[in-house]
Amino acid sequence: MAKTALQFRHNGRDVAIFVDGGTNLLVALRELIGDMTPKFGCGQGGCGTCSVLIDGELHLSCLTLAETVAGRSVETLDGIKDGPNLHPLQRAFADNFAAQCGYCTPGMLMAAKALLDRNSQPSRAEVVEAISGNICRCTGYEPIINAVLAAASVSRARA
Amino acid sequence: MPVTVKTFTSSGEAAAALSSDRSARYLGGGTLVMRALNEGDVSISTIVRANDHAMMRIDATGSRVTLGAGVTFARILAERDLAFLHPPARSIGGPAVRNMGTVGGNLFASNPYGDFTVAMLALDATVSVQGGLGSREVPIEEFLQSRERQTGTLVLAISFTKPASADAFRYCKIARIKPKGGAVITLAAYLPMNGSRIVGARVALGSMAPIPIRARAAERALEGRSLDASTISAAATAAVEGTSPGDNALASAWYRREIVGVHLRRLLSGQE
Amino acid sequence: MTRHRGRGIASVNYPIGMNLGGDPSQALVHSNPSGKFTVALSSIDLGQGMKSVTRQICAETLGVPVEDVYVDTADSDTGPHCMGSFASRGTHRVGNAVMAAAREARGVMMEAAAEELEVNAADLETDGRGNIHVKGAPHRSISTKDVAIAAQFKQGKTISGRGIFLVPLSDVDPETGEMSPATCYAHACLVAEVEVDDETGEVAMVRMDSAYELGRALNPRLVEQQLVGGAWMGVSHALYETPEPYYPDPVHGPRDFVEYLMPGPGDICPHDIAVLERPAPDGPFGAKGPGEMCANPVLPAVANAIFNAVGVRIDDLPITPEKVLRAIKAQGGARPQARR
Amino acid sequence: MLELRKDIFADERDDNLKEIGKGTQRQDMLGHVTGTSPYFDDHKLQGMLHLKVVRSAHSHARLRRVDTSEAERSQGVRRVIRGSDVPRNLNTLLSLINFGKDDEPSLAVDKVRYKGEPIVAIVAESPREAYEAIAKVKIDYEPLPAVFDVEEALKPGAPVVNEVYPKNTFTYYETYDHQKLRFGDADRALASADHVLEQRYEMSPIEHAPTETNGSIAAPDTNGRYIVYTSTQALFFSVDTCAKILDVPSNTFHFIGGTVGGGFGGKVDTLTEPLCILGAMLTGRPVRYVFGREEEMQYGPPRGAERIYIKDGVTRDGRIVARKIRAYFDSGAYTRLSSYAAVKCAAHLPGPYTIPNVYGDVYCVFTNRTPATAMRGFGVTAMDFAIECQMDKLAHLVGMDPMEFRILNAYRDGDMKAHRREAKNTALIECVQVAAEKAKWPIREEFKRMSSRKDGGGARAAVTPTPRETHAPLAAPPQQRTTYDRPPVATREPPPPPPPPVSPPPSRPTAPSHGATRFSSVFGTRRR
Repeated sequence: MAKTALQFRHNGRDVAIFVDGGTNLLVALRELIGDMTPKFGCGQGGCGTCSVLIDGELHLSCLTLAETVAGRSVETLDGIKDGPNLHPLQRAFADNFAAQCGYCTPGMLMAAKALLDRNSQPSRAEVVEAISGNICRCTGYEPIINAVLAAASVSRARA
Repeated sequence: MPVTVKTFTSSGEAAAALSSDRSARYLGGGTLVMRALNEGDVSISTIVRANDHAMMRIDATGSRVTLGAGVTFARILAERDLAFLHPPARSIGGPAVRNMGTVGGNLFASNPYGDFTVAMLALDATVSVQGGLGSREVPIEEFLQSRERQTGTLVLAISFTKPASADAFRYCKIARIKPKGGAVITLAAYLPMNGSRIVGARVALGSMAPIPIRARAAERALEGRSLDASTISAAATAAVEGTSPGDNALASAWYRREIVGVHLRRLLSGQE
Repeated sequence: MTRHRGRGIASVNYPIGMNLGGDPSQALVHSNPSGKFTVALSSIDLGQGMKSVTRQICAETLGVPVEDVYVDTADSDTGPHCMGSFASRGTHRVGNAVMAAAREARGVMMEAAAEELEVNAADLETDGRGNIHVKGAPHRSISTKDVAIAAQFKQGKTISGRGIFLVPLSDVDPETGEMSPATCYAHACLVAEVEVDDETGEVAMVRMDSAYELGRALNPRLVEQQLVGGAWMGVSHALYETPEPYYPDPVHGPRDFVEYLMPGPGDICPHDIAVLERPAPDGPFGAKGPGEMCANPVLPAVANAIFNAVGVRIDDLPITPEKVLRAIKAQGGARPQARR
Repeated sequence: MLELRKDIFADERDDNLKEIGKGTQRQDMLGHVTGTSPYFDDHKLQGMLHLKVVRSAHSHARLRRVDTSEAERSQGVRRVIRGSDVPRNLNTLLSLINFGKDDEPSLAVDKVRYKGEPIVAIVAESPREAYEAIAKVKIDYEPLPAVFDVEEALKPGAPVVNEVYPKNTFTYYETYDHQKLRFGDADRALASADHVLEQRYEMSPIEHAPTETNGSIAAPDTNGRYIVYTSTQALFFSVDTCAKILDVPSNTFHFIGGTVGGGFGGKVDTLTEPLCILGAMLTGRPVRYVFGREEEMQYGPPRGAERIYIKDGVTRDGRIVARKIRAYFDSGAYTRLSSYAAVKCAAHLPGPYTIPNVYGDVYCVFTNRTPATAMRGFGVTAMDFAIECQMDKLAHLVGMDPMEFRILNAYRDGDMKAHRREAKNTALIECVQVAAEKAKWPIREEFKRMSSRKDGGGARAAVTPTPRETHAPLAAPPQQRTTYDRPPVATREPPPPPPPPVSPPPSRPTAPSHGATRFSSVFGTRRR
């Protein structure tokens, strides 16, 4: 099968892989790069567990043709820590017990990051909107909303 | 057969590739085509892409608005001149889908998707398509009626006349799930006023037929009248006329018929 | 447009475990030479917190800090048998097995400490911070780390324990249904407040107040996770979910998360919860199990609230806007009941 | 917001604990927020193949011919698996506890019994190649009449869904087509009740919808073993089920799981592991079999539907004197776990209330739909819905406050439950009282003072004489009303206190015998 060479930035690092025609970014990240943080939840665009940032914008990696990210920057949950330190959102999710099975957590965190990167002081309604493309079956969303608001208030306190 | 990806710099070449290959699909935002591939649709074996800047353009400066087919909903939401389209753009998916999904792709999204197209229908938009035989302008209603046969054509852009006032265009999507949910029904109304009278009313409905349709009886009830309680009531009563909704996972045909008038009334009286 | 508010209640109990099949679970606990403990299970954590709650049970029983315990689970080569994570059995059954294993390990640890301190093991106690000392004489102390080293390299003892908790299967009398289906019961009562749109049949949640009796909240944060998430699932079951929207006619089944309806983050409502603790005599530290029952009272409470709001009874789940609207139309309009 | 009411039942607890009762952080939280918690699909193996199944297009059909020849030649296909390749192509999950007959093939052979039933498995180099091969499998179906309604399925002449159970019901104790509960004389009590209310309730199926779909990865390991990464909720259930279906010793497998992306009961059925391991056995390569979302929603087992009829007798002052229930579990085409749920459901009757006469018949019915399985609240959720809606209607019928009505009828320590065990450690009354307080729902003083620990037992511990055989129900006296929507004028007098204790206390039922013949207590024992 003919493969296409593909280079892009993955969490700040240049990577080069060969992809089959039609390969989606989720498969490329997980199976070819070995970044298991984005998860497969539906392959339909309905659950958000595969969410990543492409050039800073929230995208669904399962619906992204891998070769369309050539030369672009892809950020996953694996890249949001600051060295050994958790990102404020990760800490807030933990402090608020905003994960149970943990499967939606990577996508939720990326959706939340996409919000806070643009809007450091979101309202509750804005948080609700920001995570609305992500399905959580365990928590009832309330702890997740609280965690995002808490992370925002931490960054506000720092600023 | 493995999937082949063909990327072109011009829309013309892309259109030619698309029309010459029955197994080819044009890749816009990916929400339809990539999903189909993920779910094992083996009828698609060629993906066609075009890096044509014209397809990414938004022209909203004049009275006529042109949206390139590749314009995403997020870009519409970022455009102040297109504030009247923010409600339909915001009603699509969640943030990620709005960053990906395009105006052109939405024309092909069947129930319970395709809400933006309902807004386009109420604006009586024109769809610019490029087929094997060159480009042409197709009224959106005509485009939708032949949508099933359009997989081989490339949509370049969609254009429409900007509403004269912010109040003249109204939109609402009735979804069970908030803030992101599939449509039970979708309503869009364009109510240009001449003095106190509505002239040229257009009402479009989603999920009230296999494709978005115009509610002509409701339009007739509005035409030439002022938007008062009795006009609204007459339009609401007429809303269901000519519709042919189906049952699906979100609601039954019966329910859609029951509520379409209620929601049209609320939309027209500013309650929704 | 008229929206009507109403309140409804429901109270329930829930059986813990699956006695009807025979219900065993096992656990192994052992220490490494630094006095850090591993719990080996084959039980599953599907988000309910199995690893975390058994870790606390083990630490409490051993008398060591929770940081000194790690739970390793679901490896069929290393984890001893467990029926599985279902029937609200995890906390109760696996918790009891871990307690038994930890008690045995603690026994060895105390013997080893006694040998080092040259006292009788019965005179020793743990301080919960990683030390073992003579009762009433805290200065005569040894760390669990030193005990572990001594046990391993000097005394030749394994600080380890095996635990099983078995609820033998219950016979069932075919004629009367006489049986012992469960070992203990959790309880709940929930009040739901809804708002019903009488023109569209749409139901919105306004708030919930509830009381859950769970034996003991081994970890209140984990209990809160279950109760908040479970109540959300209850709302979801009550108003939204079905893979067969026209049951029993098997048509128009949802294929994705747009067609399969579950409340989104914009559909949730405040939920004020009280937790009561009446310890189960056979539960680990009295615990029962909140995982399954938390959704159950929500469904009927919502149905009863809808009746209170508009006077219609919807006896078929899920309670869709269509069913509410049909019922309202059938009775000739909304009939709000006495506000309560 | 969660409040711990330590003041209630404080005398029954020792709260002097160090780790228990603390809101300690989850052991797995750091893994979750960093995306490093290892789910089954996070294992990347060299040369992994992909398994997809061909599913039935019909709800009920005979398979005249299944032609896989073109699929076998399709590019990238490494193996096509048929029913005849499965060593023991008939199983029922609870055979591991010796409950029920083997009734379900891994791959359908002669007949399909629900739409979406697996018929052929394709193992290929890529998912795409597997899908392409699926499109080349030719199946000649002879459609058969199907039955989808539980009560229709029980009628004479209904299509037989599953030949193992020709009456379309699970067989209990090799005798009955339903699970019985008999406690007292419900018909007699109904005849003397002031009001009788009979209602029908139904719950459609419910999908677990875990964010992680069902799946597994199986790979040949050293020394002839197979390593299996799995989303199972019940590790040894899956190990032993695979050992049985594949007819190898259970220690052939090394199962690894334990971190699962939500289950809620939908990952008990060992849906993917047997074929996945078989694929690895037949190709010598790692094989991955993961459900797509549509598969999970439509062909993964749901919480089964239930239809419930309740007939209650209640006195004017609000005491329920009889409850008669007929319930149907819609098991779909195969048993899975519904047979068990029916028994658990019977034991749950009549809910957390002390009712002296209870009569229950619970059926596990086969229909031509996706087999049902366990889900959070299994056997209880729908029944609680029915009972609690019924309680609300009864309260309305007798003109009582629904909270007070529940407290009045609530079971208390020492009462006899309908499954003939003494109620102990009860706390329903306190829950109602606290919920009322939280919701600012006014209840009268005497109801605030009632307690689960007071006034139970005595006459309430008696087992009412239970007729051996059912007799024709007596005609309802004319004063009975059976609607709830026009309540009589509320009687706001407090109800009489519970009956005083009588002595001597009734004899306790004998303890259950262990190791009964119908259930094997030795988990994992396989009968060959």
